[in-house]
Amino acid sequence: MKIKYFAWIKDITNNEAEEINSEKINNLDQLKTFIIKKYPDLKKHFDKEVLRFAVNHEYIIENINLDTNDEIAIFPPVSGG
Amino acid sequence: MKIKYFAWIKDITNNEAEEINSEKINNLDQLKTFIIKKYPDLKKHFDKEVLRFAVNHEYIIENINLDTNDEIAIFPPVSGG
Amino acid sequence: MIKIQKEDFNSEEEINKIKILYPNLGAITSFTGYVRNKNNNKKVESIHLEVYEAMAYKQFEKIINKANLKWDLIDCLIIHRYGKLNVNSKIVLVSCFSAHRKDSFESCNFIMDYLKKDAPFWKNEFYSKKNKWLANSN
Amino acid sequence: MIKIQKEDFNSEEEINKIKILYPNLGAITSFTGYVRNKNNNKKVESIHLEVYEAMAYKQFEKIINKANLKWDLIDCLIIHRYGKLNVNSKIVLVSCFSAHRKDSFESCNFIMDYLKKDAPFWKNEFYSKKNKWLANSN
Repeated sequence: MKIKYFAWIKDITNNEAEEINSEKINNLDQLKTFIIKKYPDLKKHFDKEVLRFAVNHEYIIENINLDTNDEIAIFPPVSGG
Repeated sequence: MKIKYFAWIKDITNNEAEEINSEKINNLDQLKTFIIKKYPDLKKHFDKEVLRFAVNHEYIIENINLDTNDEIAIFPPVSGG
Repeated sequence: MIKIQKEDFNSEEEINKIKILYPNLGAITSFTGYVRNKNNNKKVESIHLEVYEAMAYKQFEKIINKANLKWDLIDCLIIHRYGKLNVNSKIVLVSCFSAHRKDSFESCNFIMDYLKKDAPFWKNEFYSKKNKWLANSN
Repeated sequence: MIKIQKEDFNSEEEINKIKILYPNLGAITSFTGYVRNKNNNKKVESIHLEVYEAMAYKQFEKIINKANLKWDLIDCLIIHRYGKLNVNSKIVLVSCFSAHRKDSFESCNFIMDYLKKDAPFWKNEFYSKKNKWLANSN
């Protein structure tokens, strides 16, 4: 699945997009666990619950199942307008 | 004093402005009485209280005193915007 | 800035002239009113807008002053046309300039409310064979 | 009509292109947001607006659909810029087109509320010596 990072999240991941596929990742919670392990500096932000998650361009709050074709985005609170 | 008429009031007075000066006209109520006498077709509109009055470009509801230099306007409800 | 005129206008140009004076400005809310091709189920061909010009300037100033007491406004622009206006023509533009969105939105709506009630303009609506003076319902 | 672009735009031209399609249209309310020269008491030199473009289109469509359920709208226009924007630059235009004023006013405000909450844009504000990512407070 394709993971995209925006705004200051990118400064932590040093990466604006990457492909992550693992048999251990079948849902959003498992993906979050994987990403925190890969980028420990993100943990405090996940814990503070300020980050937002989108799957295929829709905001997702609950722990939905993920498919290898999905595009998942992780980003801080928005500031458009 | 100068009297101005607007919109369909003009169609009744056949006049968009006129000078009216009389010793009998010292306040707005006396002016109204004078005008109704001059233009009897206006009476029903005065009676229905749909008309608005302005003295020197300010809306006036109460019976204020008038001066020979005043500009008094009589008009129907507005419809700008 | 208050303008009462027969001529059409370019909103972008009129607004930019004011905007460029204020680099601390973050929000502009604008309302534009147009002549519609129908009203009360009748086909409209044009309107004639009559104005009591000196009073209109005075009333617009009073309305803007009232808005300034209630909101943090940087500037206000009212352009109101009069004379013969065809369908699709602009009738009025009200733009409210402020640092933040809420002030510009609320004041623009407020000014339109008062303009509809107090601005001495009268619409004479022309249909194919007759015409009718209107009164604002709101 | 939804546009997400780097380029500046002329609001009058963009709005006229839509207006001219609808002779029954009587009311347009527009909100324009600009880059301010200061924010939180700091002197701003420019902002960099990052966008998640595909998601932004989808979210704008959803917001417009929600507005259409609540108000009688003839059309809606959203133009949102991204990239480097200097002080005084337009950031966003939201225009709501309707027969009557109330629908255009309320829907324009509603769309701006949702845009501020849900549209995936991020402002990176540049001062003379540093920069800071912002979050919308309202």
